[in-house]
Amino acid sequence: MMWSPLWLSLRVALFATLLGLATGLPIAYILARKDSPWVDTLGALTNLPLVLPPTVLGYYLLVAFGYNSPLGRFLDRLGIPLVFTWRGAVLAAWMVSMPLIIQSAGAAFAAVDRELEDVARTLGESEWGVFWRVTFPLARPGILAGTLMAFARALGDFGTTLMVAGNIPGRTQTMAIAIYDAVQMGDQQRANALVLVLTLTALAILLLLRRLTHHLPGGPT
Amino acid sequence: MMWSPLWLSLRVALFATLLGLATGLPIAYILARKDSPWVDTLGALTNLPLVLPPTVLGYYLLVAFGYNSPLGRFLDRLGIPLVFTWRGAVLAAWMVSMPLIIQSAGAAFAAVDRELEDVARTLGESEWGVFWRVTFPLARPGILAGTLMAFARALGDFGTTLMVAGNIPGRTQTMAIAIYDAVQMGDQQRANALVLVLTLTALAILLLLRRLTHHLPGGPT
Amino acid sequence: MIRVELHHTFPDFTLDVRFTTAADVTVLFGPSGVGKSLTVRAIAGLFTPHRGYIQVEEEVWLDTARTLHIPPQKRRVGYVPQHYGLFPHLTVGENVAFGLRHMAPGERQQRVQEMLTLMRLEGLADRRPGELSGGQQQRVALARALVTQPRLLLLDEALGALDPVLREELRETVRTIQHRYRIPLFLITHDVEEAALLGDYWIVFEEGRVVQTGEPGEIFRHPATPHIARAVGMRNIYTGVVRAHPAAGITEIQWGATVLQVERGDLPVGRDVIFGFRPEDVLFVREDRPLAHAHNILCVRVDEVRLVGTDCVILLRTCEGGERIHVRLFPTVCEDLRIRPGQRRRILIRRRAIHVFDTAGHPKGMG
Amino acid sequence: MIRVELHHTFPDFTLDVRFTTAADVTVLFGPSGVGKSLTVRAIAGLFTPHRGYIQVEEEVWLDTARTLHIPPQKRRVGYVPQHYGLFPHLTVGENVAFGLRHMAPGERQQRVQEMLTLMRLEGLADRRPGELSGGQQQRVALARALVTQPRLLLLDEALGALDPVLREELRETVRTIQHRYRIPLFLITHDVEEAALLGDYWIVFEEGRVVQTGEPGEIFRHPATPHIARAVGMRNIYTGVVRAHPAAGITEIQWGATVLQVERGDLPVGRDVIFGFRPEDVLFVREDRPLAHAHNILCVRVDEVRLVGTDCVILLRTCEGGERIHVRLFPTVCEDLRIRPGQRRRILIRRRAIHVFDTAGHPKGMG
Amino acid sequence: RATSPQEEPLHVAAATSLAPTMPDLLNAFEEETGHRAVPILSSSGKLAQQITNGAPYDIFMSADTQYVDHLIATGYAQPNDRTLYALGVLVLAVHAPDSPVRGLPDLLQPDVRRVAMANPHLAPYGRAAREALEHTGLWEPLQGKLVLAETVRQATQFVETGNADAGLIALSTAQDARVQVIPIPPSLYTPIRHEAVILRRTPSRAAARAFLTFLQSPRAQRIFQEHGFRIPPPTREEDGREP
Ligand SMILES: Nc1ncnc2c1ncn2[C@@H]1O[C@H](COP(=O)(O)OP(=O)(O)OP(=O)(O)O)[C@@H](O)[C@H]1O
Ligand SMILES: Nc1ncnc2c1ncn2[C@@H]1O[C@H](COP(=O)(O)OP(=O)(O)OP(=O)(O)O)[C@@H](O)[C@H]1O
Ligand SMILES: [Mg+2]
Ligand SMILES: [Mg+2]
Repeated sequence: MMWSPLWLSLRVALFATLLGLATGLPIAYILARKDSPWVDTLGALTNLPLVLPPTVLGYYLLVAFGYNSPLGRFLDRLGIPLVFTWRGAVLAAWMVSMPLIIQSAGAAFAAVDRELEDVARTLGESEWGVFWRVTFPLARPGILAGTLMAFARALGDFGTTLMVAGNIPGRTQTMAIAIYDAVQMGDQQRANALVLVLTLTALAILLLLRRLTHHLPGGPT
Repeated sequence: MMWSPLWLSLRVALFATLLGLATGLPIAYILARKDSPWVDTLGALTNLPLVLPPTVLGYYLLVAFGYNSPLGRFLDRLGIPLVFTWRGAVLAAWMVSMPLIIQSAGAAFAAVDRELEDVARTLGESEWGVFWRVTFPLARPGILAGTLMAFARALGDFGTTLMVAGNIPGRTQTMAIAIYDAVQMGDQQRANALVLVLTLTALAILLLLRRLTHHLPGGPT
Repeated sequence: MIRVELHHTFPDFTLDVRFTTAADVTVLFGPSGVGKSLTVRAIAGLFTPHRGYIQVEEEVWLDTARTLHIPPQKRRVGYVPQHYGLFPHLTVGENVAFGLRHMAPGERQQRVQEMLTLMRLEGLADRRPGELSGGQQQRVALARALVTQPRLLLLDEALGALDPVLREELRETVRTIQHRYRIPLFLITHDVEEAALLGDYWIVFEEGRVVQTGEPGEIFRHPATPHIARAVGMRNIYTGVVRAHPAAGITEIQWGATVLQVERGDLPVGRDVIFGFRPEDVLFVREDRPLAHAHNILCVRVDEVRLVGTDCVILLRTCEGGERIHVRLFPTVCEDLRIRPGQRRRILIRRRAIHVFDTAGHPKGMG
Repeated sequence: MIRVELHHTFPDFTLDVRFTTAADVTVLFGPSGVGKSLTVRAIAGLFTPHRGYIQVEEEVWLDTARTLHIPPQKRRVGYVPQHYGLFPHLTVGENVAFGLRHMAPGERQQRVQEMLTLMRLEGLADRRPGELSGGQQQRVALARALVTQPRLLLLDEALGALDPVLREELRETVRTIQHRYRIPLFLITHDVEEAALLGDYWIVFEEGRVVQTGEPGEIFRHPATPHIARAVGMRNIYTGVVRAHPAAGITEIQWGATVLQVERGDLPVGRDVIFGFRPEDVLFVREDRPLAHAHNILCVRVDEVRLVGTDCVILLRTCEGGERIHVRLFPTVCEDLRIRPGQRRRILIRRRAIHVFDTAGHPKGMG
Repeated sequence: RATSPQEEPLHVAAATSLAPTMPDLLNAFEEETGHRAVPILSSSGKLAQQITNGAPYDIFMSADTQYVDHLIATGYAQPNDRTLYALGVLVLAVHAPDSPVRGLPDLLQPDVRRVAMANPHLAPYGRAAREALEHTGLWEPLQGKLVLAETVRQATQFVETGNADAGLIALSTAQDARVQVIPIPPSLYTPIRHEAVILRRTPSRAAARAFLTFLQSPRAQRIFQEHGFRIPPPTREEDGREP
């Protein structure tokens, strides 16, 4: 009753963070490198999921990806419905955490010395390779900070997830929802126990991630 | 009925962000500069407000600062009760948004060239001055990204605020809560209007902030 | 054969450069902020001018008229920027191996090792650039550029921060590699000696334009402007007026109270001229020997005798007019001649040692 | 009077430095990675060694024995690091004004303006460092350090990236300011000429230690090690064996098939010695004149004659043994002597021009 | 009976299931008594937690009796200050007009993939829905289809947006949603007793009393009925007071 939500939470947060990186890094890169009013507006827009109350964001997602929407029906026909599944929880967590990756990574990309990228180009490295072998590792501290925040936020999301994924014990009940339940039921002991498990797990993972990347090439030495 | 929550939201978000900067920047600086397991743990701990579901965080804040706690009673006697006042909303928004400042600013501080700080020292600048005249402006893009995220998050916070400050129209009803209310009442039109106002305001402010700091010394040129 | 034409306008700087070189080592020479680095970056493909044309052997790398722009990746140039541009997140070994990723690991390892040895960087392969001294950093940057066997090597002040012994060795190394693989080399340097030693062909910049090109010996002998003259060590530069033509191909210049003969026949009488001679082209006339001829002998007073490194530098003033003249001798010669401050001596400046500038007007930065 | 004692161990480098200087301009000289920058940073208070003592005039700035450490803010040194350390977020004017914040705005403005003019940076006050050329950046860094009228000026290769004319002017400027305000100056440079021209006192580093101190002339004449010798241009360095003492204060050294006399009296017969002489101390003997004496005359073959900038460099080999000898002459002398590759000539190396090193063992980096 | 306009309005903490009802109710209250009142909407559980931590509310309109019991037991309210004002009505709601669902047993049809209801641990309507399903023997078979929402309002949104094919929700929330309503016999679940209570800390006891009285007035009862509640018969109310 305690471990199933924990595993689900970790899985959801992991997928959401990976998805956030996959989508957020390209956006962050564009934000950092292109200087135009349009790009600035895009940058501000990416903050919007932070501004909307999670339940409201969840409601919009529900409408957009639900069974009444063409998109939702299409996904359903593909056999990967989103709402009321753990994938829905990933969608929700992804939406609320991606802005954190975009902003952090964007600032980090902007700070990378362009001359180093130039040198890599003269060494024959493709633009793709320049990104992965120079820009990315140099921006790593900022990206890491963003990733840690996104992971934490994804772990902790509750309002959006509940709206999109519902609360199906064993299927979509994440740790955050379980804690909420316990608190609302007045089961303070259980709530405290769950909070303890969640925070300790989160702490351990955050510390581990930080340690790991510290000792990678490119980490602070 | 629409403007009062908006102003309240802006005021709360502004105070929360300022408070977040005041408390988050020193922590970020320490995180970036001291290398020890303790500091690393502190760094991971600062992410915790992100991990906890907002309502649960709000519940803990309510218990800690409520009238049943010594702290709450003390604040009440001083004439500055927190819970169920707009100050409580600030407290809530501050808690959920500060981690974003800490992480972003921390990564930015870590990336500042120490040699420049050294040069400033030889030019007679005190440690305080070195921070404000060199470290801070050089870390500004990262700090700005964190501040924008924090402001957006503070604007959008709902779960924590609702718990700590209640939903008292004209007193603690922020925009996020008003939107939630409208959705609860099934008044979708009003909800959409409120969302539009909130997002447009947020967009305008985020863009303005970005533009302003762009043209400050130290901004990207 | 490399042909470069660049035109670009910044708000307060205009680059307008045009040159062709077929030399093994081409030196870009000139004051600070005149566009040398920009030119090199354009050749590397890292800076695209508003208008321009770059051709290397048969290949056209840039032709803005045809909107042709070969990306830097395809140009295969070795580029060492002014601050070396080492990757701070990679070790020395990884930095050097950066451009060899398509090579088999074993071969790559071997090539890197060879290059590290050649550059005297053995034992530093696992350090990060931040843990190296300035000179070590510079050698890593050189190694990284050379190891890929580029078609063209562009060094932006890449030999500056080295101690003389190492620099000399590295010069030899660069020359050797350059000869072995026949890689044309572009070198930006402020060190005249280095430019003279390494450069086969000089391109001299001033304020965004090329003001002189040629072999270094030619530029040393016939600098196009007083500024170039001073840069290549022609310290004695003055203004005078053409006085007469005592013989064919000989011109007399009135210089204050003195008259000097120069080997020129094309200067109209009355024309203001700027002329100069090198400090080592001044000869002291022995008082005990008869004079072979009477012209270009000047009476001077010795102001100061300084031992500057491997040279003896003597500051003189002409007896009439008090014009200052710099003389450079070997320390041993200096001692032999027993030159002491306060003495009155006679000097000879040979006719063919005096260079008359074709530029008119006031000599810039005149000594 | 400045006294410096530093001891610090890194995993693979040990700094162990001890010197005293009272000179106006002290030059730190030596190969790459030997601790020059570290020493300067320690003087600035930016690097605290494990053990150390630093005293400037009456003030003690560092005494690890008494855990005394005056912070850099209180030391009032002007520091220009190797890559200039300009504040990228400030304009040139703001960079220069950085250390003057406690001054009235009007006065500050004036001081900054004066300094910008002095450094030939007029018109650049509103640019950002990123928009400057390398040499312009360097002058801004110098201006920023000088404008605060520091007690001590520390320049870590601060005159490197300048063109010769500007560098010479800046040297003069530095010297002027240094004289006017009597600011002692520490200078790291790899340029021997610059070190000789500006430095009153040299501190020569090797591998983290001080291996020689003294006036530059002394170091040029009597370098302590073959490495220093090469750095100061003594290109001809060889090994030999002490053979005999033909007279008091004269020693004969067997050098391959040749015998050379040197002015030393303290070398035991049979001892292996390293000796050297400068390329400009080799004299060509005119075949048409009688010899004044018979010793130290060598038969040589001319290998190569090169015009290198302001010098004529001649490479010779001894007729017996084939040892390589570098000779440096002024181009005019070179022409007068009509030296051509392939000739067989005779040279004279004067006794007192030959320096015998006191170090034993194999000469490092021998030519 | 009129009070000065600058008097603090009554703060009425109300369960979210009352959200659509509150504007009408409070307007009527003001018309009748001259007292102004503002609603504070949240789930009953959250409101109770806030009250025990000092929330400055005057009245608590719960969707349940349990939280009221708790507040009285812990001294935040007095037993005489409570009143039963309405009974909640549980209905079956479907999204599509052409839905084959006519009653609870139809939920087992394979076309019905998801059934929304409020979390029985948190919401009174959730508890009622569970009881109704248990009584009809559908609780176990429906397990794989049930989606639990935080509040009954959210469950309604699930149906309204078509993400759930059917839902067991409150009539009060179903009324102004675009759903088809199918009644559920009230005998299938324990009555959902909406109780209100005056909070002891209130500085406006008189107005609060007036509000409680107003809740029993015909006009108030009409408003509740209009919004999908049932009016408790007076006798049943007495029964309910003594468990
Ligand atoms: N992005 C830019 N915006 C404006 N001006 C620029 C920019 N980049 C370069 N410049 C100007 O172009 C001129 C040439 O710069 P460049 O770096 O090529 O000089 P340089 O000849 O290499 O000088 P140095 O020897 O000092 O390195 C300088 O005056 C510089 O101020
Ligand atoms: N943080 C560090 N960790 C390890 N080794 C270091 C560190 N800092 C400096 N060193 C080592 O100390 C030595 C001296 O460095 P320093 O920068 O003083 O050299 P330098 O004499 O200034 O050389 P250069 O002329 O090339 O600038 C170098 O070998 C360098 O590798
Ligand atoms: Mg340059
Ligand atoms: Mg150094």
